[in-house]
Amino acid sequence: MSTTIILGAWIAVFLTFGIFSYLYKDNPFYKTAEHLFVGISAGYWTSLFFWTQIQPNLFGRLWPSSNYSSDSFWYMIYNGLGFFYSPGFPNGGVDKGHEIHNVVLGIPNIHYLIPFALGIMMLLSLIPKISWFARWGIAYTVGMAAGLRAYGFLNSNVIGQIKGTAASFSDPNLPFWSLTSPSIFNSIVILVGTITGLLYFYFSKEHKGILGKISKVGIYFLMISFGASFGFAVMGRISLLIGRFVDLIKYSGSEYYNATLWILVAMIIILGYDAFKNRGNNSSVSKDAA
Amino acid sequence: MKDRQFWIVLGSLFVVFLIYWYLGHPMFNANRVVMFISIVAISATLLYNIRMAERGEEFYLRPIPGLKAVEEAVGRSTEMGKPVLYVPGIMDMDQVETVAGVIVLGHVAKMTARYETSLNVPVSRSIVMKAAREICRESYMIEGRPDMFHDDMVHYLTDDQFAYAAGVNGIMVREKPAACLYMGKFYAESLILAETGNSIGAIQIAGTASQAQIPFFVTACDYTLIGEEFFAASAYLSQKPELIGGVRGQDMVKAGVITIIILATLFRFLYEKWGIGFDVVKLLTVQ
Amino acid sequence: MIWKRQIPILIVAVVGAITLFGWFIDQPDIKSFVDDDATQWYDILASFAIILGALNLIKLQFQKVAKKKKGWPYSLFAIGGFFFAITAGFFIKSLDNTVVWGAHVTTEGTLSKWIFDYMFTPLSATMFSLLAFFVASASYRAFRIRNFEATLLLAAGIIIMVGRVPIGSMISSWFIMYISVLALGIGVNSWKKNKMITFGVVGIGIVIVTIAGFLTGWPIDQPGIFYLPILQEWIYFYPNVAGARAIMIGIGLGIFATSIRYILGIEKSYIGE
Amino acid sequence: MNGLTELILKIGKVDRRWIFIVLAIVVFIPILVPIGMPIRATVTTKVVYDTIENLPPNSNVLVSIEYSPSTKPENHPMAISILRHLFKNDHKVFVTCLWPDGQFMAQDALKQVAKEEFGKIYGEDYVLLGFRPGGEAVIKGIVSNIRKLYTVDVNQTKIDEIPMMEGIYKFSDFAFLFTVSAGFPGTVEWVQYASDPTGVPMSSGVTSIQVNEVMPYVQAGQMKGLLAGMPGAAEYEALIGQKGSATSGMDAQSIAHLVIVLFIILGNAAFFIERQRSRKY
Repeated sequence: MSTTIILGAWIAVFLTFGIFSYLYKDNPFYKTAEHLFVGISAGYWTSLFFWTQIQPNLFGRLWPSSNYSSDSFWYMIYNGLGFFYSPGFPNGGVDKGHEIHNVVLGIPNIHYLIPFALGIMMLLSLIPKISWFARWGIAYTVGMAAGLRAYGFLNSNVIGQIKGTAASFSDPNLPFWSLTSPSIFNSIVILVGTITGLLYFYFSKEHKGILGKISKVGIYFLMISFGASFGFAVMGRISLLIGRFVDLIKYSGSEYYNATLWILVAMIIILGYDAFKNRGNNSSVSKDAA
Repeated sequence: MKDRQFWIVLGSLFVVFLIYWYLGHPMFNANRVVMFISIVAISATLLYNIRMAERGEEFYLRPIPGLKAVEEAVGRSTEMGKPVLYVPGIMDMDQVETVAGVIVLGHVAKMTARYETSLNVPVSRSIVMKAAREICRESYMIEGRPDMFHDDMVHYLTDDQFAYAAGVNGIMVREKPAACLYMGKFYAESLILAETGNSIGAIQIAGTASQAQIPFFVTACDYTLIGEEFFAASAYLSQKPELIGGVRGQDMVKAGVITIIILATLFRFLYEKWGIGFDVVKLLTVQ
Repeated sequence: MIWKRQIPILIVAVVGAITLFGWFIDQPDIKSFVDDDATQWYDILASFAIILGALNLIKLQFQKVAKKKKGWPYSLFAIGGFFFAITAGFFIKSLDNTVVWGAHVTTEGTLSKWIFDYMFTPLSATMFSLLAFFVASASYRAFRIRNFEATLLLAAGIIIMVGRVPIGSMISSWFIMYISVLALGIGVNSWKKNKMITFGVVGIGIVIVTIAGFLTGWPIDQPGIFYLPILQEWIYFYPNVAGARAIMIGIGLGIFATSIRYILGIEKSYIGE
Repeated sequence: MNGLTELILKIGKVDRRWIFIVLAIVVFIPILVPIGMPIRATVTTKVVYDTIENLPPNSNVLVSIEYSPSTKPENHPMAISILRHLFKNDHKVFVTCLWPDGQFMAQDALKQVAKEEFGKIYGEDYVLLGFRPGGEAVIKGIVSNIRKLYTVDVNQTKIDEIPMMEGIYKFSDFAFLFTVSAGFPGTVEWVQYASDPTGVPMSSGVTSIQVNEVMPYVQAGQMKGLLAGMPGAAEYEALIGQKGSATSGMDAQSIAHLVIVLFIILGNAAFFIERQRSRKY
């Protein structure tokens, strides 16, 4: 078991207990772990998104190695960038196997200058005075997302569901009553539940008389659906806790020098001493603030 | 024929499409025509209602029970001389739910101005703070109590989900508000807030469209605006034509969806049983 | 004004319309532009947006340290963590240096993978598992049967929670029948408020269940409606789907309407109006 | 009777950290001392098993990984069981990821199943194309032309140098899609932008919290069955006859659920008693 893995195990256990200590109260261990989390995830996203999209699919198209010619102006810029950061801009161009389209003024895939420019503007928007620079890039993503989602949600979440609700009642060997396999009773339950549920969200008419009764039935179906998602949510949370305990047990093994035991005891002692030291003041506030 | 201009444009678009269709509809993916027609039909319904609302046409929107509960809650906190806590969710203004949460905040601010109750609005995004301050100042102005409004009524805590929940919990335990209102987009921290609010005995009213959090709010809060009720409430309060027209348009489309479900079941039965009519399932399968 | 407002709205309208009607266009090179290039631009801009978000977050931490705001020493951890992850991502690939740049972000044995395994994973996994504790304490202190709807919700939730796990299949359906007779008794009691009727209902109920049990030899999973695993499967496959479908259609129409309002320039919340 | 009501009320006022400790113990002990309760497969899990079992021999299957370490206990056993089933039936497995850290999860699963357990050859039996940002736009790119999106795989080798990528140009060249998902982008987006528009059959393994959002697709036939949360993963492990971490977690899951249900009942008992008392005074 190499030292980096053992060191890693000890850090993992410390961070796990650091976050769990929040259950006791908001304390320095928790604040340290939480801020480390914020910092590491920010740095980790930045490097991952650069190496999986911007470098291969943007620079890979603008400066492909197949078009490399050291005297062209465009590749001079590239070599300049390479001087600043050679791993990202290896000399001889980026070789990611992109096809080359519309080369203009020696610039391959020139239309990819547009996302490149919008992207740079987004980064520049960090400067408060020109924070509106980000709006063009965000507008592109909002526009495209609207076009994708308008079709996707209408097709799968509306028309697809209409098709699913309009069940077939003509199939002769469909039993009238059966719990876990398709049956006429179950198709009626789906039909009635969907229609009454939709009518609950009808706002143009007062929910009185027949519409009132129908929407009452509708809210019952909605409540059963919320109950199911409540049950599933609790189930999911418990599974995640089980996963954490399994990891902690693994790291309590002797090959990790019983990391879990030592760190747990150390934290309890420190927090216990701290609670003992200032047990007089504001203990009531901290108790419930967790 | 209320909106002549609308019907003329729609009619001419329809004619142009018919001509294009009979010319062999080049470059058009024919087996998605059902989707094309439904997109155009629904967009036309929405646009028609928005235009009617802009013209000042009176639309009836049924009273939203949750809003009455909000008034009672603010009234109760006035009697008890305790503040009202308002949490506009943890996301930014690009989320439609946060925008709705800020609109409802404007309505609550009018009430706290009228009843002279103190209002506390902790936020987790800087843009939300600006928008929330703007709308509160305006509400206090309209109620003729600009003197009661002070900037740190709306204050920024942190961007991080759990640190924000811990901060709001601290406010609840210290100030013991009589009413806690949660209106906006929420994730897992909804449970932490609702549970602490419950433990200090406050009236709790929530409004969100985040499907996974609605069950927790329904069980832990006294009243919950569920999904579209939350959007309808904000449209109703904002009196903005495009929002009220939008709610009205969606109602019409919902009525259409229900009719289509019933007709589709009928046609499917007729087609599969006696071969009358056409195969509705194939029509509704768009690839 | 034009740059800050009109041009973003124009971009949303043009890009939105092209993408929306791109679903219907069959002409090869327009289709290839809409489906491939426009999509690639979206992916590139999404990457820039995430990087902008990360840098914004760190800018806040820097300001907190610069202005010595409350709790600023912890921001040093955030900044330290950020630069540690950046060095692993851009400068120091790994100790044995055999990995190609680009693959180093995920290959075994690199510094990035070490940070992922021993810092990022424990932090994000533990943050999520905290919720199990809050669900437990909330289930005692907050989940109340306030009205009939909340009762339906909690009943469905409990049936699913117990029915879906192995222990549920060990609870006999007869045990559940007895409990439902008692529950019926409580319901009748709070409705009729008459002790005699309640005892009558509960007594008859127990007698019927016991006789039926003797006749059929107490099979653990018959009748199905009272056997938890079967009952929970029926609940989450039929009434639950009906309710979820009503919500899904409602939200689907809502998102369609908002997207159309974006494309038509009626909705401008994304530029903070 | 009075002593009991006092006890219930007292529990209500107890500091919530006692409840945290009770839950920790109740989850910790069954992990150390497994009880091994029988696991019974539900219909939705069986449909997934039958769909994969009836796939024509060595068809091209796309497996997409969209989860992160924060939901690994629920999703990872699904990915491992599905990969075991696919490799047992000698299918060609192509793996993509829509979540950045999904790439690590895919790497761990493939190393354990493809390399160590089945000794499959990278580039001929399985390939890891890796992560691309962009959410639903990535799915649209895969549907129209996968080679414009993935010009290199995760080890930066060019696509046309990988033998099994022969004849793979777009989504409809795959016979089946299985996605392991924990949120956005995930199963919903794969149904909306890939399976519905092309008709390629798909199935999915989701975290428990997402089950409700996805069930209408299963009932409407837009998806072929579903693995729902850790119980779904444990059932699939039982179906392929290879126990894993999901099965071992089920005992702790069962007892924890009973304790939570007990808390809900006790909490409401205290609520009724208090309401009775407040009405009297």
